[in-house]
Amino acid sequence: MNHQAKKITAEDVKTHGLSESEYAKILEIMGREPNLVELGIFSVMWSEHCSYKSSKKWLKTLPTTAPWVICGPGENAGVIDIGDGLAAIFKMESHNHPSFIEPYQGAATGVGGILRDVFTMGARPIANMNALRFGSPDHPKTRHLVSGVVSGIGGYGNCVGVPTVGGEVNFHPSYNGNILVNAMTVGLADQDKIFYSAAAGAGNSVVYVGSKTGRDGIHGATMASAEFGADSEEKRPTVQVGDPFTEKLLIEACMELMATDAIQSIQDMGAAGLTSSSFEMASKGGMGVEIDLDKVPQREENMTAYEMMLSESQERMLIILKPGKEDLARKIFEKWELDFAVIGTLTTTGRMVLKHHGEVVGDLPIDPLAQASPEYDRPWVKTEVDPVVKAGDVKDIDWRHALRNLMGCPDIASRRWIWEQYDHMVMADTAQRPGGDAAVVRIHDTDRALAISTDCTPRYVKADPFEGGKQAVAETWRNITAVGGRPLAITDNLNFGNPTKPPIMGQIVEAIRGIGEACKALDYPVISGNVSLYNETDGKPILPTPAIGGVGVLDDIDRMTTVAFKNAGDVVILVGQADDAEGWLGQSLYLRELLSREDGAPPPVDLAHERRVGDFVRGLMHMGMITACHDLSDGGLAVGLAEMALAGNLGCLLQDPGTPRHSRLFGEDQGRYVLTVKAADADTVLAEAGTLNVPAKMLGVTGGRDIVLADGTSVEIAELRQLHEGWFPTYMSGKS
Amino acid sequence: MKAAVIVFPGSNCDRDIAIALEQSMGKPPAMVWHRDSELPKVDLIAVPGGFSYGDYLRCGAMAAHSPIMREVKRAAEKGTRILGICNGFQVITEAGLLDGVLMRNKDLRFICKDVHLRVEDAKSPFTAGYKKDEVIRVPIAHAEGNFFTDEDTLKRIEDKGMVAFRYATPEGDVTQDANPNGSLNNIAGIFNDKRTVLGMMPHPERLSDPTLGGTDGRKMFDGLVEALS
Amino acid sequence: MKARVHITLKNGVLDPQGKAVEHALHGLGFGGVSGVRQGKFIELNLTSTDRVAAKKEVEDMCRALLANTVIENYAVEVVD
Amino acid sequence: MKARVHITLKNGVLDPQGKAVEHALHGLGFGGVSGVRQGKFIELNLTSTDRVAAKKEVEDMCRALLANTVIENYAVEVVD
Ligand SMILES: Nc1ncnc2c1ncn2[C@@H]1O[C@H](COP(=O)(O)OP(=O)(O)O)[C@@H](O)[C@H]1O
Ligand SMILES: [Mg+2]
Repeated sequence: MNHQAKKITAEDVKTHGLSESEYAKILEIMGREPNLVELGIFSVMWSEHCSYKSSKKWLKTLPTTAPWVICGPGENAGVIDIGDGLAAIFKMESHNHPSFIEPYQGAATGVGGILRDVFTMGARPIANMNALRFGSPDHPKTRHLVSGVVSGIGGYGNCVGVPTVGGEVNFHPSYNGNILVNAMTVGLADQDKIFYSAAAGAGNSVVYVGSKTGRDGIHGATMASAEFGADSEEKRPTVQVGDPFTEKLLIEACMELMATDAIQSIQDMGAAGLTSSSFEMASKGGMGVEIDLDKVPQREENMTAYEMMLSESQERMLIILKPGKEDLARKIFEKWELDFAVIGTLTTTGRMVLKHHGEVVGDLPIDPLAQASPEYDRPWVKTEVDPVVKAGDVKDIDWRHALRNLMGCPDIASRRWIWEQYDHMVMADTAQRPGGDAAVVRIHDTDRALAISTDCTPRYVKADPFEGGKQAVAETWRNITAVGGRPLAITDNLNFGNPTKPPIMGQIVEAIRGIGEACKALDYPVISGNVSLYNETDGKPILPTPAIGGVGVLDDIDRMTTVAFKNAGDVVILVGQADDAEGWLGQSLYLRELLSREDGAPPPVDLAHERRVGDFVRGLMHMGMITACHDLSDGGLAVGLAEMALAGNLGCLLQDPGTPRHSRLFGEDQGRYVLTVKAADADTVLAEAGTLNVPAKMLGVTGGRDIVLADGTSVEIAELRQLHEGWFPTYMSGKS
Repeated sequence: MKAAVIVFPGSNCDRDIAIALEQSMGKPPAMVWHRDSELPKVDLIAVPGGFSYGDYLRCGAMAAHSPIMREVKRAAEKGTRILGICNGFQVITEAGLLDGVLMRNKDLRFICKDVHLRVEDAKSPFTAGYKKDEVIRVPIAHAEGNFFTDEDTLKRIEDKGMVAFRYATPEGDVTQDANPNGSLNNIAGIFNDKRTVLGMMPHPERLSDPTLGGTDGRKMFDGLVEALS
Repeated sequence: MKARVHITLKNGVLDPQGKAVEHALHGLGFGGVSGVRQGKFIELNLTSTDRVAAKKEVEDMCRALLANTVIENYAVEVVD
Repeated sequence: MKARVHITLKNGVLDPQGKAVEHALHGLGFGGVSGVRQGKFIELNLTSTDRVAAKKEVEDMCRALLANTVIENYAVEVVD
């Protein structure tokens, strides 16, 4: 088809996901009718995925600075100073729709994409994380999706040789038709070797490296911005296949080139491939660009300009070289057996000019297109929060029964079945493997380390988006603290339904407000992120899921703490719980798993308290006072203690938890940790807490093979282990 | 001792093994790029883990046919010690330096976890740092480590004492439950008949540092250095 | 009754394995090779004695499990 | 000239993938299936124009790389 000659119809505009008013704006900017290539470019640049048109207004309110932030949102990934001249570079990104359509390749290419976002900035990727949400375990598709997604993440990450060190998994029927696959990469770079994407230098070569371009994933970016419906089958050809081997070569080749002085700027080709990468580079640098599409390495014959500009073939990068560096760069990419082609030059025209077969097939103004990219202030309504659930109104079930039940429930059961499929040790720096509160990865060649955690409790966000947003941030902060880390910054991945519906838009607005509030209070800014909207199937939205990925630093890896009970006779201390708190059961797993209730206001997060308690705990660790530490989240105190006992294969003897017993044991109050300390240190720790106004209370002592309460009732660790470890393998074997 | 590490496109444990070797040797090994046709004169050649050529087709197959492997085979003939770990084991097996093949794990999944190994033979330089029947803890990380061969070859391997390590319980019992991948006779690592070549699926280089949770792997490198210096 | 199933990647779908094999073949001196594509070949036995029913059954298996129809095609032959 | 190569496991060689597929098929209700064996199917183009020479060349490729003759058989067909 001759794309230039074709006249644009209303139908074309619609299939490109553009509204009438957006098309009117296009006509105004172009001063004429666009051709199909140009329309395609507008459509991807103005898609929700690339333009953030529904969320931009609210994202701007997030705190993004701190003395240690080197680069906040806006680049391929965020950058923080972690001391010693080093920087941590990280980001999280979703691959939800592709993973639902083809779980293995969808998840795999999600990992590939986030890796490129990070190494394009000069960082060697050192850790991957994955935050996953699946439908109900009973849904006929769930098992297949879990299996495909997990093997896809492993298949890609294991092959490129970056350890996948942690993540999170939830199951809920709201994800039955729309799973969430959020992948995060953390990289390490020298602060003086960070690469950005703004193009500069008229006449500089625009270079294409990596794999050849095929017809993969055309319209992927617009698909990521569209709701699923009955016709989603038709969108299938947009699935891309990942090639982790080529990615590994691309990482090595880019690292080698980055060590020279050849690169002016660099950017990966992510969603909307060549279009968004070239456009963004030129736009950021205030440059023009001229591309000769005949030079683009092509995998298939007779590719059109439209296809080349919109292809989402994987494992490709765009580089602006400094003058005269072409030969040096070419040699490196040839050594790594990758494609290398000079496909264009930078100009001063401020326009993007595309040539194909000697003809101009597209000519667009860059600045006006970028600046006119739509920004909506969509109508929104606040979620009405349920009344607080009183413990007295909730049935008190025998704690032993409740604990057994919770330890083996899908949201708490051990994720070992997953993480054993991920190489979490390659690169020989994984100091804390999956299974603890945060992953800890040593900073190579030093005694320092990064602590990384991803968290979100979607049921809280649904019940109260503001508190839920706060909670997601606070939980990562707490998890990093629990291993001894100083939390520094976060990346977020905001997964929501259709923003044109006011209640959904309300969730977005309020969750962002909550996230922002928590970031401010905890000095824990947002440095990168991603928004994924329209996560709905046939009009039914997912639980609002703003996944947060937090990164912190441990200045001395020898002070790292783990959840495992260590020695019999250690004293168990609960910190952060006020004595008069009866325990928060609203939105708890106790309520949901044992009483099938998903109601009530979620536990509120007192950020000043959060910070005071966390700083106290971290301080104790620096003093070498703590033998084990675990923050309390899903399932509350009883589940937290059971997890510590399982990890250490050591029981504990507990004092009377007080009444009401069920809410004290299973309430999900925030800002709490369980610690163990040597018996001789217990008084010092309690006194120190008193001085700092941190509630702290002795719970009991470690020892034995059971968890025993003062009244003599007990549960065997061995039994809990079977339930906790058993659920996933049994479920996945299809026998449950 | 002098050592070299072969680097293929897709190798990803090359740095890890180099660090472990350096820790024991006191100096770094030579890193040899797969397209080099010359090997430095060394006492030990390590073929590292990873996904050489993506492990497409069959694990290790394409690397086994690369030019550098001709040199490695020549060195092996002259008695240079060769250590293949994980993908390296697959590569040297495909190259014909060891018997058998490494097939898909019995439950088809990639497995990354610590396993226990019983040291079956401590007389080689590779195992000189261990005692016979000692149980060590070392991680595995592979999807294709299921050792297989025909009955006659298996008999020969066993009769000649060519098994270096077997998957075992922490107490040292060789049981089906302790076998993570379906390998025949729980074989985790084997020698050639002269004990100059060792291939093993587990990664000793990953537990050679207390910060990473164990040091049982380090004894292999210390033992090599002592035996080959 | 026996069946043979060929599972191949759809046209236009990237085949990283085929690409790497082709590259390796060139390295080994087989310069005249191009367009290498790698697929799967599955053989199986069936209790069914009806050719037509057998073929249909295997095609059902392909859709349910053997092939990933998002990116793969399948072809079934019943032999006996 | 085009060639098609079938690579199959030798008799007696354990086939974990085939076994797993068979198991999964039973789980899906395809009870009458047995003896599932999974192999590879490789298609490639050749510049050679001589059928006999082409076949020999591909057989050389099989021995050199495509098959592991310790456990696998190969069969080459030249089509055009
Ligand atoms: N998808 C996953 N991949 C790898 N590790 C995971 C995954 N999901 C959970 N984990 C690990 O399991 C452990 C428990 O997870 P989670 O219950 O979410 O922890 P927490 O409540 O402390 O945030 C953590 O160490 C986490 O990293
Ligand atoms: Mg935690």
